[in-house]
Amino acid sequence: MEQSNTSPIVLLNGITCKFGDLVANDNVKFDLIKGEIHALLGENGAGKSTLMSVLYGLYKPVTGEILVKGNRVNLKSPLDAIELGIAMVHQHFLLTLSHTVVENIIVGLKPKRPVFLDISSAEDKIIELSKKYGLKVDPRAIVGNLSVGEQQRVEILKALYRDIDILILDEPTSMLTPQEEKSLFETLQSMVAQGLSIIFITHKLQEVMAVSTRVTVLRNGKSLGTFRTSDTNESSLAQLMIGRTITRHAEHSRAKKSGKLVMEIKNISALNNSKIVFLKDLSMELAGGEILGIAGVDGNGQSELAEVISGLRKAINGQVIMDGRDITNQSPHSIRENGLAYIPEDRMDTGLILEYSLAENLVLDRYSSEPYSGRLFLKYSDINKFAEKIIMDFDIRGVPGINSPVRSMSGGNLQKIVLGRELSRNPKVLIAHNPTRGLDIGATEYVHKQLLKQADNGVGVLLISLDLDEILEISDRIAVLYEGKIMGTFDREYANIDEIGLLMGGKKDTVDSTKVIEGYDK
Amino acid sequence: MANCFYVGTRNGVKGEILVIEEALIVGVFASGVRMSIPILFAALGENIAERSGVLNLGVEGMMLLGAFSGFMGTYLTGNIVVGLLMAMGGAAALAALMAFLSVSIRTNQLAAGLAVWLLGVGLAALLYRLSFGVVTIAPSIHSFNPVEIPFLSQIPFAGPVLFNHDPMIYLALLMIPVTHIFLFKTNLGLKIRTVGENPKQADTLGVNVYRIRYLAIIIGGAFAGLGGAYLSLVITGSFSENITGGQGWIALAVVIFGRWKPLGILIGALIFGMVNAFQLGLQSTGTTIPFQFLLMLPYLLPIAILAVTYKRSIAPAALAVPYTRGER
Amino acid sequence: MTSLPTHSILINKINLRSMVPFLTGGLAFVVGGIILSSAGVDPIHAYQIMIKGAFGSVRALADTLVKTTSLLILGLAVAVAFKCKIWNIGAEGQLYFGALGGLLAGLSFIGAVPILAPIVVIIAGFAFGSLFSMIPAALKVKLGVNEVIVTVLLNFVALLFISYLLHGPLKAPGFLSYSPNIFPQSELPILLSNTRLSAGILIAAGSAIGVFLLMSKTKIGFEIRSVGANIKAARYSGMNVAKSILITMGISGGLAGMAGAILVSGVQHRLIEGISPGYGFIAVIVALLGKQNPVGVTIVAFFFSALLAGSEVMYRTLGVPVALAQTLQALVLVFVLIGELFLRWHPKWSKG
Amino acid sequence: SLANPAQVLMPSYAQENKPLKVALVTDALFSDGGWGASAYNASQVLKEKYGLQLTTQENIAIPDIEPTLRDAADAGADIIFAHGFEWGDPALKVAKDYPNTKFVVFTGLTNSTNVASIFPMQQEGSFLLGALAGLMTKSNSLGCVGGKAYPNIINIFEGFKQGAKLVNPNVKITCVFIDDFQNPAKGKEAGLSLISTGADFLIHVADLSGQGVIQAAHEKGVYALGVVADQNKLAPDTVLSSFVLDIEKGFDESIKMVQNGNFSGQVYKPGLETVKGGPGPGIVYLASFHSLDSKVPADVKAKLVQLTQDVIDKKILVPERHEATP
Ligand SMILES: Nc1ncnc2c1ncn2[C@@H]1O[C@H](COP(=O)(O)OP(=O)(O)OP(=O)(O)O)[C@@H](O)[C@H]1O
Ligand SMILES: Nc1ncnc2c1ncn2[C@@H]1O[C@H](COP(=O)(O)OP(=O)(O)OP(=O)(O)O)[C@@H](O)[C@H]1O
Ligand SMILES: [Mg+2]
Ligand SMILES: [Mg+2]
Repeated sequence: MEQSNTSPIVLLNGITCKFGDLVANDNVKFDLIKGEIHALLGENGAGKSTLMSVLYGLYKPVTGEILVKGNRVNLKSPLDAIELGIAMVHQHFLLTLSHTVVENIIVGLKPKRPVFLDISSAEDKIIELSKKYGLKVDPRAIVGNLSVGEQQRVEILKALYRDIDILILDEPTSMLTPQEEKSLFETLQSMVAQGLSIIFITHKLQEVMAVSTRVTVLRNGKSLGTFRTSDTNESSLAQLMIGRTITRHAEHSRAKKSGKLVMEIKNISALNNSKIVFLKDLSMELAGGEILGIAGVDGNGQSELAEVISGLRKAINGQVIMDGRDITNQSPHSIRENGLAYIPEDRMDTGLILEYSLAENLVLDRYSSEPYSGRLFLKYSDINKFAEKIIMDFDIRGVPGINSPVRSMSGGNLQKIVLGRELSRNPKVLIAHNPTRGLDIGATEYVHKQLLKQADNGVGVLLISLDLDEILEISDRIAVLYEGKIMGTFDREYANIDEIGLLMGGKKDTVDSTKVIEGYDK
Repeated sequence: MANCFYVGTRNGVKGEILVIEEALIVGVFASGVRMSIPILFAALGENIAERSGVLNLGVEGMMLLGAFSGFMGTYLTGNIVVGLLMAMGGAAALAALMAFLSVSIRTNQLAAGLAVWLLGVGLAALLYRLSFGVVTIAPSIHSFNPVEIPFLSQIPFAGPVLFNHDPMIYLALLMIPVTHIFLFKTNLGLKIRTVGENPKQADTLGVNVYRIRYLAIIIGGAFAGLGGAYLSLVITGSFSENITGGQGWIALAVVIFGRWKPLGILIGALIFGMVNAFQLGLQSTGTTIPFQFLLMLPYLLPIAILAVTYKRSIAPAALAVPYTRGER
Repeated sequence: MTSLPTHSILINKINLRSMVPFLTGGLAFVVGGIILSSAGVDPIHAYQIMIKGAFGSVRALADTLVKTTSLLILGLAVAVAFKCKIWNIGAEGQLYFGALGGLLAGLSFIGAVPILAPIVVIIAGFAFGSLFSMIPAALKVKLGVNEVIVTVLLNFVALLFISYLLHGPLKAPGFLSYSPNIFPQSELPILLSNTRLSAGILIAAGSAIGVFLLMSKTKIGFEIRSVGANIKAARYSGMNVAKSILITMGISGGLAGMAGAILVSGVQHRLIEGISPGYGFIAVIVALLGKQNPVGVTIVAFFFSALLAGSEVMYRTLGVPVALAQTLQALVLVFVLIGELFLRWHPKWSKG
Repeated sequence: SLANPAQVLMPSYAQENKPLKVALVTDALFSDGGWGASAYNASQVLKEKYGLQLTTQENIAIPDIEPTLRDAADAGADIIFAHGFEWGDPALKVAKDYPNTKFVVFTGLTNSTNVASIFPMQQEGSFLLGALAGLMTKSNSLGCVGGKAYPNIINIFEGFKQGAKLVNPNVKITCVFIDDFQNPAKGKEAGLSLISTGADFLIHVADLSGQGVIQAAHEKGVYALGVVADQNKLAPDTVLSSFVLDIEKGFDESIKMVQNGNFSGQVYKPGLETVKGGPGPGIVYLASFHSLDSKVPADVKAKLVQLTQDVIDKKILVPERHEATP
């Protein structure tokens, strides 16, 4: 444990924070030294966000004191925190999609002009800040039209605009491309160089190693200590964070299987929600027993692709053939009946009904068939029996009481419910869209194992993910999606992260074309 | 009469021509403008409340209380401006109750709005009765005289339709750019819109979501009060227990129809007013279409227009969602 | 595993906390008392009359139940739609169309077959209400038009249409703008002689049970609830969302129409303008206060009917303005809503 | 039917000298400045006159008519005045269960042993107004505004048309219905609309909405005609005349019948009367011109007197039509 001589700019002392009976922070001590990047590391639910929300004035701790710049403060609302020079970029962006970048940034500021907005001088200041920190964004753009990376820049600009000294970033990298991540880290370094102090929340070890000066590890709401990053290493941090040694599963050594084609996508075009042609003449093939990873920056047609295959979005052109049958523009129900399973990108928003019990969520797709219902009535005894089985098979934990909504369950366990439902369909094709987003290491590992098991059983798995590491880790082939088109397809052994990164950015010419294999080699 | 318009055969009798005179056409349009004013006021106000994320179904009740308190104010003081201020105050007080229910207590906004509606209807009638008792001749006040705008009112057709009205109409029309600028060009307007779209963002940036919503609802109430007062102070100079006759509900529809923009709301309100005036005009020509079908027009036409033009909803994202700090 | 999850049923546990709105609702009577005194009425006396007017005699109770019949069925109608997140503010108009359907059946020769006749009348009411509700439902499903605005506007249209029929094609011969009486065989049997309490109350009770079963036990109910709780998840998991919305609206409008047919066949025996004094709007409040579940809606419908009946008798007896009764009703509503404040601010009052 | 001889000889109320219990019930508002208000005022006058024990109830919703009647009968009312034709059928039904209570339905057409109806010949009143307007119109165009197209309202307008056409065959009469009795704003727009088509006389049967009609006339400087009550006070320079229903007289006659024990369940159809409280059975009369008296030429006045007498003498028949004519 490291003791610093410099007096900290922020000191949280003995913070305890409760939600009902749950102790989210238990007597936590945390200090931030001026000019450092301090990583706050912990698994899902460790209490990281809660601790920082306390510092940002969103939650009131039960006990404990907060010192900012040496003074004891009483934060009644984020306004108090902002006035002390603290800003927070939240895990889920807090932006108004229908407003412009400027509007998002200046709302709530003490205005220079009492009544009217002063848009043009705000624009000037934003452009100036953009230049200073390398955060390029058009101040007049509508935020909803920006990519996730750009939206994050808006979030950071929102903080910087407020003349802050302390910036809190809550899991900022979860949705960025490798390149965007790199440029974020550069931005952070330049901010520190200009005198800012940064708290960086994450549960990714390599990020801790890459950017932080010091790191504090939280587990189960308790602090396990603060370390100088250079004095520690990934594996010891991981052990602290999880409380056990992790066996990061070895590179899977599956022989390349040439099963028969389970899905063919031929020249598919589709519109996005703003009625713009977003998938353009896209073709690909998927064989039984393989995992095809779709890499790409968020917003390049991933959602549209998954939705077209699953029948949630109309194709305006082209064909989807699954297991020999044309399923183009059929209803989601009949496509599922035809052998599709689908893990959607947002389990809370799409995959589950949070008000429903676990059992009800498990039969969302099959409630209307035997044995879960008769002609009119649901058969709850059979539904419950099924639930019991899935809970066992998929090791779902933390199930709340009878009839209780699943809302209170952790992200990992929620995802296991989705997996349990989808995988128990015995599908021919499985779409897994960002299946490990927001999950901790243990849960991620579990999901990967399940996907591999499916492939081993002959299912064709389409893994659409923003996490390139994940794609590289378990896919047999990798396709890169850019602006609604497949830029190239690699066999994994030829794949190279830099080349994929370039394709993800739309730079096709620079890639050595001999390594790009179009289509599947039968 | 200078102009005659051939409309068609009347009663199926060949050769009998229904002529509509210019005076009637002008009358219909001028009456359409007048009839859209109360709706316009109320809808512009409701828009501000909805922009902050609060759907206030109590517009009708607020208008009615505004109509009463405005009338009372003028009756007691003889001053119509005092009446207008009282109208705004009375309706705003009711709006404050809506704010308390929907913002502080976070009850379902539909329920809160309906409660406010019923209370406004009950209170206005009760207070009127307690003040004046049972009378054969309704007490009345002297209302505004039309203000002819020099030169403009001389323009053929457009002159009498647009520029020969009471001052409140010009105030209402002025409120369209005013509310537009308020919502889109001022600091407070930006706060209101952000609170209606993403209250959590507003909260984390130090905007007091509750206070902004209170303010927006109360401003909305004051506007509804003006709408009500227009009926009691300007059009009739007297109050009656059903003087709003459902216009508050129409104002709600107009906000949606206008897609939460002041200009769209103007168009919506004008359509209602014009269709209503048109059907009265048509009846006045002695048409034999059952009058009930003509009376349906102001309700059916907006549905038809919506069905043709409705694209994706652009309602404020947090509309009708109560906000609680710290809830995800 | 400690507890096995089963389906989440519709009934929220009734506990001490759910009594809070009743207590705060009581406060409304204190405020109402002040208003009564200022209008020169002794509030204690007024409330005695009110209670007597709602429950004090067989006839009073019967009258309360006549109102309960309408409010319960309409409350259920609105609640079913709300469960699917369809804001049906058009129960009033659907009621009138249902009343029309009931009337036509009651006037037609089928209506003359005993026993079967009232059943046909009720079914016709359901069908007409259901059919009328297809306008907002289809506009919502096909074109995405907001149903709140359409249902609100269609209320006005329905009332005008009925007005046209009663002054024109459906006017009874003679002087008055009423429809003719339905055949006596088509009338719902009266349960208590000398009162207006018809078998309609049994239909209402049956509807509550039916809605409970529908929503908690059937496949259709499961779909409706799913679409209401998370329309994206419902679509994703293969449910036919458009079909669910149409079915929901059909049931909702059908129930509202049934309430109208019961007013025709159980109470008025013909169709008149003003056959419903705004029950369709009060039903929205009943559904919301009843937390959209049949038990809650039944309780709220009964108490609201008692409030309506009692306050009407009060103003009739005391000769105070009707507006006073309306104000008192609204106050009760406001205070019940304020009661929710206590439910939120003291989450640990009981272990729920 | 056979009256109880003892009652005929010794009317019970007169004998006991205890105050008569009277209830006035209506679906209208007492504050409507016309229909409801006249009934209310009549009841107040009679309360003073006879020392009645009076209860009044207004704004009864249509479905509540029956329980309202039962409540009033239960409360021991001797006479229930039900103000409005909607009350006719429920009164018949309830009356069966309360043989000791007398029901009087104003503008009703139903009767039984203890139910009587007073159906005033309002169209005879509007006939005179029609003649007045027909004689004085300059544009030969008259307008009517109706609250709803109730048959009795259509009747009134038909009488109006008959009177106008009789004295002025070239006159054109247009009717507008606004479907609302309580909305002066709507009434005003309807009035303005008619005036813009050239009408220079407006008659309304629209209760509160009618006040808006009068206001429109006032604003545009044309004449308005009132109904049911003398509405000149609403706009002394605008309301030329009104036909007045002497509700007081109708109620008074009923009370007298009950007091004298000779109540008889009939449909009474009182018609025109020359002046208020005139000698005949009629309860419909024309209000004076008040301050506008000088505007009405003597020959017009003479013609009106003549027509009144003709109607009373049945020389002119103003039929109870049930259907509107174009
Ligand atoms: N608003 C809340 N209400 C109730 N419980 C909460 C709330 N927010 C967080 N918790 C609980 O507090 C604990 C800590 O949550 P917190 O969000 O701080 O974790 P975290 O470390 O940020 O996790 P993650 O990596 O998933 O973001 C969790 O167990 C969670 O259940
Ligand atoms: N309001 C809340 N009430 C109860 N539990 C909560 C609440 N907010 C968060 N939690 C719990 O906190 C834990 C972590 O919360 P967090 O918001 O980080 O979700 P998550 O699982 O990381 O999902 P994601 O980050 O993908 O949205 C979970 O166990 C979640 O169930
Ligand atoms: Mg977190
Ligand atoms: Mg997380």
